[in-house]
Amino acid sequence: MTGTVLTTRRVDAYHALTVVAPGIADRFRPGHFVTVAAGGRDTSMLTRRALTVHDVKPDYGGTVELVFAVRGAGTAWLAEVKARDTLDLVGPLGRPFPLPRDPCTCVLVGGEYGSASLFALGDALQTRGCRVDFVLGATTAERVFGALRARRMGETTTLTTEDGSLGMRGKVTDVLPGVIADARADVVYACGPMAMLRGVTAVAVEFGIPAQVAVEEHMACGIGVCMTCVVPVIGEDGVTRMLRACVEGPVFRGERVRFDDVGTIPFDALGAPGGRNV
Amino acid sequence: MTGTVLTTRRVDAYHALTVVAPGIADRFRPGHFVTVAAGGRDTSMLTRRALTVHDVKPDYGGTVELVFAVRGAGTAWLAEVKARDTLDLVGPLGRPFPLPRDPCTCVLVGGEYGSASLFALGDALQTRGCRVDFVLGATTAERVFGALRARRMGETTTLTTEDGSLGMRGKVTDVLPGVIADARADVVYACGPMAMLRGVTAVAVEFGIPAQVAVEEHMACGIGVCMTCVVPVIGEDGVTRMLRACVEGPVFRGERVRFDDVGTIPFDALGAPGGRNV
Amino acid sequence: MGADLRSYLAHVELPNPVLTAAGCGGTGRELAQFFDVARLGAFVTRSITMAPRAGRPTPRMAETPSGLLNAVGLQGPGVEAFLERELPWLAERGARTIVSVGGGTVAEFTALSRRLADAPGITAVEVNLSCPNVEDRGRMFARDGSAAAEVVASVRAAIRYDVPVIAKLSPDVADIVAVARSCVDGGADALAMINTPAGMSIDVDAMRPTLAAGAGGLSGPAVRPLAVRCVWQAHAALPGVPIIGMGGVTTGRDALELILAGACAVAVGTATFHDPYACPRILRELEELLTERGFDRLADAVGLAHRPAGMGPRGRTDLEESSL
Amino acid sequence: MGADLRSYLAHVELPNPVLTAAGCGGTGRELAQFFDVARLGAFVTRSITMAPRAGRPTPRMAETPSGLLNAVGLQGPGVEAFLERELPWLAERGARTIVSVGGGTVAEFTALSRRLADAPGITAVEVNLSCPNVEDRGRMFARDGSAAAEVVASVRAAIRYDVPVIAKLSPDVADIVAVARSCVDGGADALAMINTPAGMSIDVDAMRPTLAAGAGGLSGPAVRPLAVRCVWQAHAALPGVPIIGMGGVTTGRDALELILAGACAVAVGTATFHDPYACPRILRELEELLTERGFDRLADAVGLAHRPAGMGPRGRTDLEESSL
Ligand SMILES: Cc1cc2nc3c(=O)[nH]c(=O)nc-3n(C[C@H](O)[C@H](O)[C@H](O)COP(=O)(O)OP(=O)(O)OC[C@H]3O[C@@H](n4cnc5c(N)ncnc54)[C@H](O)[C@@H]3O)c2cc1C
Ligand SMILES: Cc1cc2nc3c(=O)[nH]c(=O)nc-3n(C[C@H](O)[C@H](O)[C@H](O)COP(=O)(O)OP(=O)(O)OC[C@H]3O[C@@H](n4cnc5c(N)ncnc54)[C@H](O)[C@@H]3O)c2cc1C
Ligand SMILES: Cc1cc2nc3c(=O)[nH]c(=O)nc-3n(C[C@H](O)[C@H](O)[C@H](O)COP(=O)(O)O)c2cc1C
Ligand SMILES: Cc1cc2nc3c(=O)[nH]c(=O)nc-3n(C[C@H](O)[C@H](O)[C@H](O)COP(=O)(O)O)c2cc1C
Ligand code: FES
Ligand code: FES
Repeated sequence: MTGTVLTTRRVDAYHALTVVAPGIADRFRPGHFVTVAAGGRDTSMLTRRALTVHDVKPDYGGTVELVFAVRGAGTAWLAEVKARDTLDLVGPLGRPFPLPRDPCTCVLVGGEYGSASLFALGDALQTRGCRVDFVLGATTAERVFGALRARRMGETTTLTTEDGSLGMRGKVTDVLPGVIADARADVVYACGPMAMLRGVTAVAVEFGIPAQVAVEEHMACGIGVCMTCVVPVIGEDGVTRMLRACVEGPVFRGERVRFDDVGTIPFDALGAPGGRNV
Repeated sequence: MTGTVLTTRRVDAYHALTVVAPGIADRFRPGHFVTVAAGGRDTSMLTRRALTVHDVKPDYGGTVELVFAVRGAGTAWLAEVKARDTLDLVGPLGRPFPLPRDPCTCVLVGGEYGSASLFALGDALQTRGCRVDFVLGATTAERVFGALRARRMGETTTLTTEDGSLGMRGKVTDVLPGVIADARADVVYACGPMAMLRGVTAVAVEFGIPAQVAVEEHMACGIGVCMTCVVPVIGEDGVTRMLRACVEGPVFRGERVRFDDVGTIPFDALGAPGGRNV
Repeated sequence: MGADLRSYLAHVELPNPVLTAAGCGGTGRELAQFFDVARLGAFVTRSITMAPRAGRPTPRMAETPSGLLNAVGLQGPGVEAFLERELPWLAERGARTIVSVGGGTVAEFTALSRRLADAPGITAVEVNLSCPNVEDRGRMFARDGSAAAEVVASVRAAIRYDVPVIAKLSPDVADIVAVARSCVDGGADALAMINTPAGMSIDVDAMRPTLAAGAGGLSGPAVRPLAVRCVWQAHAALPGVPIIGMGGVTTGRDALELILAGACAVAVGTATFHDPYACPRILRELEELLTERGFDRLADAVGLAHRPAGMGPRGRTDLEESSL
Repeated sequence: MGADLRSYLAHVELPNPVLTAAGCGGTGRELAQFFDVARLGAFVTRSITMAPRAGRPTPRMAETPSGLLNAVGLQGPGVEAFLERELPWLAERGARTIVSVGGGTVAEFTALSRRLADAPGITAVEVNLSCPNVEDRGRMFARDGSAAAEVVASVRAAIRYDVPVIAKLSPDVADIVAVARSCVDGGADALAMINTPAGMSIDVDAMRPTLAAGAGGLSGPAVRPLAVRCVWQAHAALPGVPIIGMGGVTTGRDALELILAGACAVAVGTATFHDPYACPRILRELEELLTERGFDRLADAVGLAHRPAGMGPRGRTDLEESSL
């Protein structure tokens, strides 16, 4: 699963890599992610880095584009990758965004690099005849990803930045109710930081419409075997379980994710300590 | 102590790197070595690799040339270094070859990449009016390093390979007595595998002339602080001590090195177990 | 013709020596997308507990130099769900299954073992002794030879005689051989080592432990030297006891290192997180290395590095190391 | 204005918290070519023994993933030569010297300490408890709390009351806190941790152990999670006892990690092999990190990661952690 890097570029605060990976491009659906090996041979970094697939193109049998911010050593290494280098990828991984059966109106909300996963989704929705409206936000202008593309693609596009350097000053959740109301939206899709997903879900619940959110938790494997990426999610049966974001997510129904309890084991979760367990 | 790589090339079985390192080139004397950090940032390889300085040139303020064979992960990494990359070097290290005060006749013996350290030495000796003869050997032709240069520089040059693919079939020690006798040599200088150094020393002892040998032991620091690179050496006082090849060597008087006991603690060494020690 | 790769855990024959490490192969289904789990020497389950367990809060992982810290806390659905949904699937797929068991008291281990006793399709039971003993202020069983032996004996008593019981040990004890010996005396048919030593990482920006649980278990190549040492010591002291070696195996060379130290089988954990195909790849690499070195049988390589200095590379073969 | 970097080992003040680790700074002369050893918080010697020692045969080192195995075997010239040639040189250079001592019996530690008792220029004595106890089948003192305490008490009794005695511990025990507590009860004024856990590497081509000695001690970033955990546990249990943290420190961030876990000083070993300037570089990096985080005093950062969840980043400062 090694692919050759075709192009690298900077997009504001982000780095973008296009990699030839037909096996991944073929099976891609919006919301999928891949994991990338960082550091090369003899590296001291053992775990792969999860990155959402931003785009796939048919060139060279199939390419995937990844967009990322430098955070620690792994993404710093990735930022130095050059065209013609090879990259070791595993994917596509995760459960993609579910698409509505019938045409409807969808608001797509992205925070920071989270917007990256929304354009392929927007395409797929529009192909099915859906109306798509975008709300993209970040702390500051150069961290808002994909504003231009959103403007071309969306019925409306609303931008927010916390410092007011682009669009409205504030958070996506400040403008979301207005957008939902104006568009008479049927569903919200969101990808971004946990705090944003919680806020978006709260708004959707208020409007009584479903939210499909793609969560982010620390992942060691990305393929469902290590159990490190769990999130408390309420099942159909009303029971909270610690579900793996990598295989049971990253996309969950927002109302089912217990955002307030992320980073804890809710006392009423299946198998929570204090029950009749070990 | 980072230097920019100027050129990389293959020389038969070896790789050669020229690195801009004025601070090292300035202080270089024949027999010095440097240590190189392998693997780059975030590498899992903690220890530097010791490499003899083959040559220094005044270009760009001072360059050093290193010649090496790929052995394990570190040298494999070094073999992939490209021009304009930076390399992290420490040096010059070790005690260089002592030069005779008065002009005399010197036989320079090199095994495998060990020859690399002999040409700068030959230059220095010739500058002092010494006669220089070379004996270079290896297992096979492409592992004999520097035959051409030896031929240009040496009064005579004798080559040996174990498979007979270049020069005489056999080992350097097979031809050395003849070369010493013909040249009426006053001193032998040698660099190469331990077994060769032992043989060369035995020949020199037979002729009653001194041998200056540069030994190789596993090194973790190269600067004298870790005590991993020790060799049993007999002191002026007749007492055997475990001396550090990196700072007390790598050049020792051959007769003083207890080659048969390398890889052991001779029972009569200072502080050997079984004495009155801990 | 490749070497004969069969490996024996007591009298149980495995077709090859490469296993998943407990807790690192999910339920088996996840890996089956990448390779056929029946190609493993055996599939080792995560540690199964009596009741469902939600595990520890997140973050549960932290990367360290050549290592991984984890604090998953044995999340799992409990033994009933395991027997209903996981074990049958593994059996169907033709995988040999080694069931890892975890508990907080001897009584719990006993109950769990009884529940497993009649289940079909169990190749061996591995006892995860790195569980906190709730009756001894949370001290791990593996840290105390007699507590470990008691657990092993209770499992051994409950499990059918022809199903080997494997004691899985931690390296962070003063004397691994003493603990290993206690476990064998307690009835262990084989040993598995090493489980993860306790480690910790602190986020210097947040100025707090990186893991929600504070401490975690360290795995990956960083701990391989500890694993090799433990396997070596246990094999030297107890040459007749089969050892499953693990800790930082990422290549066939790493697997061979543990085998030469005395392991007759090798488990792969953290490496699978990086390379889902790690197990079959390592098996292939190991086979090549054995063939290159002229081994006809894996068994001839087991513990070979113990041969006295001066003996040739194959000096050990006539010692019947293979009779494990 | 940078932070106040002074560090205290009991009542002894060090100008900064960065030390060399025992056995990793030679005699001091070797490092002096690269930087002024008086700039160190203190120079820690290799472990000095009564008689000269030739150490172990070569190879003495093996590289492992993010780690280094060594089996040097305390090579050194013995205490007489040390007092004659090494200590005076360090004193002349203005270095504060912590003398590490090693021995095989309590009597030997006693004799060695007596010999050191009158020597001028000793800032503290560090007791290397990872020495094999020849009277207990070579078991390391550090593996047994009471043996460790006995050694510490014997050294404490011989050394002048105003020279702190530091007990240096190994991580490969079941309960580091128990050993630490024994040492403190035995009279240790401070703790140093961690010494190298026992590890091993096998050359899969030669099919023999890579080190001539077979096993060796594992150091470097690979062991840092063990070091952080040990420091954390010891600081939690014995908050008043100064701890010198070490194990895989290669950057200021690594040093800060140990400090946040509870170390009031940090020693640098293996990193110096890679970067001869490691100690002064790490000190500089640490100072920057402290300043960035708004610390006025190093002491305020010591053990800060222990503050209860929910407290702000500086929640610990009023606990007088600095009174160490
Ligand atoms: C499903 C998913 C999709 C993602 N998509 C993107 C994307 O498109 N663009 C982007 O910039 N980032 C994305 N992230 C976050 C990205 O994975 C982390 O920023 C990255 O792993 C950090 O690695 P590092 O080496 O820079 O940091 P380090 O702190 O050095 O990472 C150390 C370890 O922690 C893990 N880790 C640290 N932070 C995170 C995190 N937030 N999520 C998961 N693992 C983490 C790393 O994988 C690594 O194993 C995604 C995360 C997930 C889970
Ligand atoms: C003074 C001196 C000068 C040298 N000059 C040259 C030279 O000019 N050209 C050349 O090709 N080689 C030279 N060597 C040998 C060279 O250092 C080793 O080949 C190299 O370190 C192997 O590194 P590796 O990563 O390829 O092997 P690995 O086996 O991965 O190395 C593992 C560790 O062992 C050490 N090590 C392994 N073999 C040796 C060895 N023979 N000597 C010292 N350390 C070793 C490495 O430094 C590293 O720390 C010299 C050695 C010494 C001591
Ligand atoms: C995420 C994770 C979960 C683990 N879960 C278990 C477990 O449930 N039971 C157990 O005995 N060991 C468990 N282990 C330990 C491994 O089985 C193995 O002993 C250890 O990780 C060393 O091997 P490695 O370096 O190949 O990962 C776990 C390890 C990891 C990394
Ligand atoms: C080559 C070498 C020699 C050592 N010698 C000693 C010693 O003489 N006495 C001692 O107490 N510790 C000794 N140590 C252990 C170190 O002082 C330190 O505890 C350990 O290496 C962990 O720190 P590090 O990872 O920074 O190297 C030695 C370590 C190495 C690598
Ligand atoms: S990342 Fe391993 S289970 Fe999700
Ligand atoms: S290599 Fe460290 S002392 Fe010689």
